[in-house]
Amino acid sequence: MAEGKRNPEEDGSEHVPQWAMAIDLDRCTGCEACVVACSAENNVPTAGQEQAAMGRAKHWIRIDRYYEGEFPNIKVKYRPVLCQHCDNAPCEPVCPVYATYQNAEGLNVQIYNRCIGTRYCANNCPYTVRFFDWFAPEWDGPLDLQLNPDVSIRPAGVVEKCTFCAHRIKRAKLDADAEDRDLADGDVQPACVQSCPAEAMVFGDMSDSHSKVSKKIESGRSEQLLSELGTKPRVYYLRKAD
Amino acid sequence: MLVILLMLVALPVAEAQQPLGFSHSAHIGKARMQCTDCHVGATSRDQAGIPSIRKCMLCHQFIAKDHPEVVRLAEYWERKHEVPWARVYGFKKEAAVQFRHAPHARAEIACAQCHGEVSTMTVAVKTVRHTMGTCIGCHRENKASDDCLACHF
Amino acid sequence: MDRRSFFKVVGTASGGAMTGACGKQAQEIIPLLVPEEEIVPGVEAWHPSVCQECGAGCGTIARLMASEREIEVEGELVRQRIASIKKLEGNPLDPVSGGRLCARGHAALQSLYNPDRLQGPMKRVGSRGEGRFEPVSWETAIGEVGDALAATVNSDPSKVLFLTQSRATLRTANIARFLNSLGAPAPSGIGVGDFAAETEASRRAYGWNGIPVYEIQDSTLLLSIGADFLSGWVSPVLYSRRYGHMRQGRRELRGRLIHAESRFSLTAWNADRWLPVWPGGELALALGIGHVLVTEKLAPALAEAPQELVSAYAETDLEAASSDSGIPVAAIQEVAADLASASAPLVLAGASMVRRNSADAVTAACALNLLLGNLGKAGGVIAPSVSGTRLESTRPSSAGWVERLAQAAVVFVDRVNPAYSSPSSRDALSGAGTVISFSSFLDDTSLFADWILPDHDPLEGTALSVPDASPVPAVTAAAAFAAPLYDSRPTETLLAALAGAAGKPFETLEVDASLVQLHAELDSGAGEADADSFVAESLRQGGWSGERLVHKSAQASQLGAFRPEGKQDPLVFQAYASLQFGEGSGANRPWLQELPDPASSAMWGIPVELDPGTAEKLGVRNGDIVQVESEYGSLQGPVYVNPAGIPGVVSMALGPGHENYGRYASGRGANPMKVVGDIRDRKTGASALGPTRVIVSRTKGTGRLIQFSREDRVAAPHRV
Amino acid sequence: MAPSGEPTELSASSISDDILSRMPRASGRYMAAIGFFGAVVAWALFAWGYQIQNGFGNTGLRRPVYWGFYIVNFVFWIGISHAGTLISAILRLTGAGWRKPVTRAAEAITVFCLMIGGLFPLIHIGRVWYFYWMIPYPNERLLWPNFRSPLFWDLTAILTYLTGSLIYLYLPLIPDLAEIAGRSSGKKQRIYRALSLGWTGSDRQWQALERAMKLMAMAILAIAVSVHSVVAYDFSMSIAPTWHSTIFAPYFVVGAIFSGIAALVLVMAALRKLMGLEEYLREEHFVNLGKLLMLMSLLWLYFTFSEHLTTWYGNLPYEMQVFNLREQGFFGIVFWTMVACNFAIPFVLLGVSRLRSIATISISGATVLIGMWLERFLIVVPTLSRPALPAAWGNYAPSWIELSITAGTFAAMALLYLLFVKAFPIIAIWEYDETIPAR
Repeated sequence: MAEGKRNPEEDGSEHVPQWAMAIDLDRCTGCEACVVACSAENNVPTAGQEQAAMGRAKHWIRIDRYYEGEFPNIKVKYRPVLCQHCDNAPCEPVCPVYATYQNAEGLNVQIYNRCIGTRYCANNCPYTVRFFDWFAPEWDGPLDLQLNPDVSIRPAGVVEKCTFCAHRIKRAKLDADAEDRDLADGDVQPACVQSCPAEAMVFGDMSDSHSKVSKKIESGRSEQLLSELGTKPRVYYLRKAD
Repeated sequence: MLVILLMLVALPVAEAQQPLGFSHSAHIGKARMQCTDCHVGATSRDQAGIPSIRKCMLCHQFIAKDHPEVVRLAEYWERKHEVPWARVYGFKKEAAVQFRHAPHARAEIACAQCHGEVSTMTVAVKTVRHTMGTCIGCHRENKASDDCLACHF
Repeated sequence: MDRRSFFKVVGTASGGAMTGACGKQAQEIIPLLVPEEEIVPGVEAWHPSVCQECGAGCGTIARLMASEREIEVEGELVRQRIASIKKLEGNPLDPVSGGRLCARGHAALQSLYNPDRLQGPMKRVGSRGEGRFEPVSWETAIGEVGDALAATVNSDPSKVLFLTQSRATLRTANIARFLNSLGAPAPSGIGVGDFAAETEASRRAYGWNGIPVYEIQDSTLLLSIGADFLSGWVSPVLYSRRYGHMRQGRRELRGRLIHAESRFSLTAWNADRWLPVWPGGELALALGIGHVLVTEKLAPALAEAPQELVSAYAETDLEAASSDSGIPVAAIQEVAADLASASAPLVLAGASMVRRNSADAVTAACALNLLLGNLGKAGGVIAPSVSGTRLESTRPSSAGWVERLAQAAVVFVDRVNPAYSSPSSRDALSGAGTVISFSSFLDDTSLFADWILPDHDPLEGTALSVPDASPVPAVTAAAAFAAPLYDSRPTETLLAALAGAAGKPFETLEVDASLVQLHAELDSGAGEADADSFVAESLRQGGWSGERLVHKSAQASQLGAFRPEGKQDPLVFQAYASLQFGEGSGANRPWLQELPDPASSAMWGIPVELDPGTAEKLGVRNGDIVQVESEYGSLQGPVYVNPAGIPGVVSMALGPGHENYGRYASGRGANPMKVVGDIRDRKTGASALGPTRVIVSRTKGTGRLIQFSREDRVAAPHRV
Repeated sequence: MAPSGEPTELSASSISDDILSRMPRASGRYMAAIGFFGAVVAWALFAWGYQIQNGFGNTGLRRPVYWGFYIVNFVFWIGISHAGTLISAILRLTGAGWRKPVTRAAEAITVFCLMIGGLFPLIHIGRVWYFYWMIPYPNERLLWPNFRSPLFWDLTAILTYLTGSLIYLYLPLIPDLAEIAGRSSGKKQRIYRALSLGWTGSDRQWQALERAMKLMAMAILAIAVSVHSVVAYDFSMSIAPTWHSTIFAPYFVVGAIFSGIAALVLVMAALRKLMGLEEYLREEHFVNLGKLLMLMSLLWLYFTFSEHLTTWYGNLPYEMQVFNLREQGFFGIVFWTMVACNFAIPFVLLGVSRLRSIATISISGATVLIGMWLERFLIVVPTLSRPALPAAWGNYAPSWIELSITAGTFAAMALLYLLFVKAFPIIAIWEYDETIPAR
């Protein structure tokens, strides 16, 4: 029975997972594997030299790094920054057409085809993780053979950002449905989490207290980025333990 | 004025021009085939799929070889070409719709609900408008998700 | 992708290699020869593969789905449905990658689908270096190259020079067989990242064959000297996984990391303490630490250590070691004391940046583990994989290839780019006899080739390799699963054809046969399986891995004498293999070009890294163009003032400065090897990356530094 | 009689004659001006088309400065629009007699500025062809705009304001239109007759007009204040550093009136010179407006001071990043230029009575317009350049597209005004009539 699907009538209601991510900064090495994995998974176009110089490069996940101190007592502080999928997201209320909102599973959703490109959300995101599509994306053939059919290619004039690999969540749910079972912890792994060589990232359902991500969040080292702004991010960072 | 407006709304979408006069009614009605015999993915995969010419030729090597359309089919087969079927239903790229067949089949949505009574058609004709209104109406009726993310990602 | 679903898809979709369907058989819409089940639209299939971006040999899995491409067949544009690779991921069954993958590994896809790939064999029509080629047929190419080869082999087979990577793979084994049948000398492994110093040190210090494997996940204090093991050294994915475990994988136990390197590398980022060693001072530092451990009797295994070693450490002058390495005496003493007091100390030794004395430096550092009694114990250092030794023995060495190049009558160039990595070899290349390149790209070296006979992309061919470092004996193997995009040929097959044409036929060792051999070698390791099912199972899982390594202690060590080296005066220049471009081959992948450089956040170009003091003296800021000049050559590039730069040390990553390497890399920046010059490790002959004395001057130019994040400092009250 | 400003020596009918005779003819000079401004506007339209066709990336906008010149211009033009209606309404409601030659010029400014300013949200968005998604209309998808978004409030407020302003401009035009109709013939007469909505000048009509004007004046005041408050909310509702300020709404309203008066002064000076309205637009009008301008300058200074003082004293790191950027380097120069333009220059020119003249008041108007544009620039760009996480900091420079469109809007303003003064009397004739006791 443990393998089988929960009966919604027995436990009252369908369980709605609450997706969250924990990033252990003590494990993270800053190797940027996640950055490339994300671009590959999500059809994030490269801007090219000219546009990159204009500040139009897109990285749904990036490594922010800051040097502290002076040589030789110098340290570098760094962390991967992606859409924090805030429970209290500043980007959401400002969109005039509801192109961005938080869904029942706690994902901060960006609906590309609804977006009219006011870029208000991008301004209001304190993490600056939203990217505008300045041009229609192009790939020099045959690089386009790599494009992931599970992820829509964003047209010019809309805002895009990390989705927590919503298409993978969808896929995992459909697979589970097809096999008539519940989603198990670890069934859903966003591309960044999956690639992370130091295994610094964990993704899962934070409403399930037994999930790996819940345990990380409750490890005592967890904190949220810019928590003082009250955005209530779904991405938890575990402090370096030094 | 109103008449023109109504005509514009009611104007059927231009029919896809098919390279061969394939008759759905002959296959489903007369030959008693199932939709999934050819569109094998319709109930189990993301995409229903258009059968390869190999599948056509499995039968038509033997059956109705003299039918003019089958003769034309055999010409493609001789040249080792697939039949360049034209798409009848589909979403525009900018709609960013990620449609999956399998969950709809699991929810026991009949093929005809979205594709019309294809069994009575010859060449498939678009009879159901696939607009967001169509989708969301059905979703709400069946208490399926009306989260935008259910389809757009 | 978890294990269960991995088995599920691999079980249904793998096994058969896809054949046919190259350009010529393309049909309108769908080529009939592709089995229908392989490319059902919207259905994914995962196939095991081997990453060949570096020698780590990570097992990967490739996600195959249907795609369409337009190609021209007999002047007609047709659509062709093909199975294309959508994504690469680590193979969860692989002991090296463990289902993880680094940035370069992901970007291997952009080599496969690179728009600048060569689509068929070509013959040079212009002069060497001019880059004018015309397409030829494979038959012509094989015939003519075979004739040239036959002439040389019949007169003086020693004039055949084969340049390839220094890796333990089935490919190098086949190259060895090819050369063997010709009676020609063994292939030369060239380029950065062949880890010759590590291999040599392993032999000298431990008596082992191959690069040692460090059990850092179980150590409590890790001292790494010279090895940037988190971003490119030997097996970055494996060591990153182990690093993560060392930090947070154990209950109540967090390992510490002290890192000594002449650059604030990614490993230095992560270190609790960074020892900024003067370039070339790694040997002095290792000897200094050894000196303290020995003279202050701190070393726990002093008694067991070889006398030769103990006296070498004892004779070291600590003051001199300190001044040569640039590390204060007090710091050396502290580190030694830390090592002595830690419950599981480990010294990880390497030469991410090869120096003139790297073999000595790595040996002296490796030998610290002898003092600590670290061999063959948990959290210590273990011998490399015992299986696959047959392949391991084919690892090409790097000695003497430059000298031979000038005299060579036939030169084969396989997956290396000497014109880039050793710019001084250009003259020899243009003077050499027949030069045959197997490159998929018109790169710096192919420009000098008479024939370019493009190989399959690594993702299109078969592969079998022994990982440079693996926790357990392992080989990674892959059958071909993606139809080749172009009219390329696998080099192994081509070599057999060429040898045949030259009248010296040999039989290529295939992956299957090689696995059968492995099965035969493993008397118990393979279990009950027969050879056929062993091969099938290995190909389905992406390779074979055995039980945990038997911990092995040192065999007879032959340390030899260490030759410390005085500190060169500033400014000195060093090149390094970067996280994104490796030894430079990653430069034609747009993802990697747009990947912010970890230190400088630079995209689409690599800056010259200066320390703040030097920058201030020169009056330059980020983006200003400087000229860097050594006795070997000069370059101009934009400055990045690295807040953690060692005063007087100028650093620059490899990757920029390809004269010809496709649209994304050509003519972008300057090649740091031009300034480094042709300097080598004295013991191994491996290309060194510095230090080279330079003069840096300011030019009038500015503004060529493109950064993703320009801000690298934060105001004090700010929390980030 | 108080210095109410009307040329008392002229009779009503001669005032009508005089004003109407000053409406420009289609002379060569007039047509050249129309052609010039028309060309600039056409160029700007081309630039906009280019941006739509070839991608938004042709602008200078970039991450993280997602809003740039377009939003600056939007706020600037919506600000100026307050010239108008607001000033004329205040003056009308307070019964300031000197308003009479000023009101229509002011009301026209409002309408044109709103038309121009209202275009900027369209120019600014990435997919202008879906602009209508912001409008609540029933649809089969059951999708609605987001009523919580300040941009939606903007749309509502601006459309309301534009409608109100048009009515407010139109109502007092009615008697004048009838007057023109009475003096012309043929097609022209028919047009003006139709436009005058059957105005006969009966007492009932006068009373109705008076009542409507009073009502509209009160309504427009409220709307005007709300419009610029909503524009301020675009910023202050966000959590971007220094935007999230409680005084932004009044600050913006004050700034809007300030720039509105400045624009009015400039427009009046131009009309006076070009149309020879020296007898109507006399020095006292300018002096009165100058005094208002001075008052607003002080108010502006007070708000600016309060805003900056609290930011600086509060010393919140995210805000200080923006503050420091704004007071130093390039933005520092812009900042002090703004202070000079908005305060120092006008204060000297207007405050020292010896210096006060039509010329100096006009100069003050010009500097205030420049200063207020810079103020909006300093509000929009530095904040966006310094988001909370320093790794995302960036900068911004406009491309030829933004510059062209910006230039085009100024040309559009001139063009619309030129066309307006050709078609309608720029001074409300009947307001003079009304004051003639004989009537």
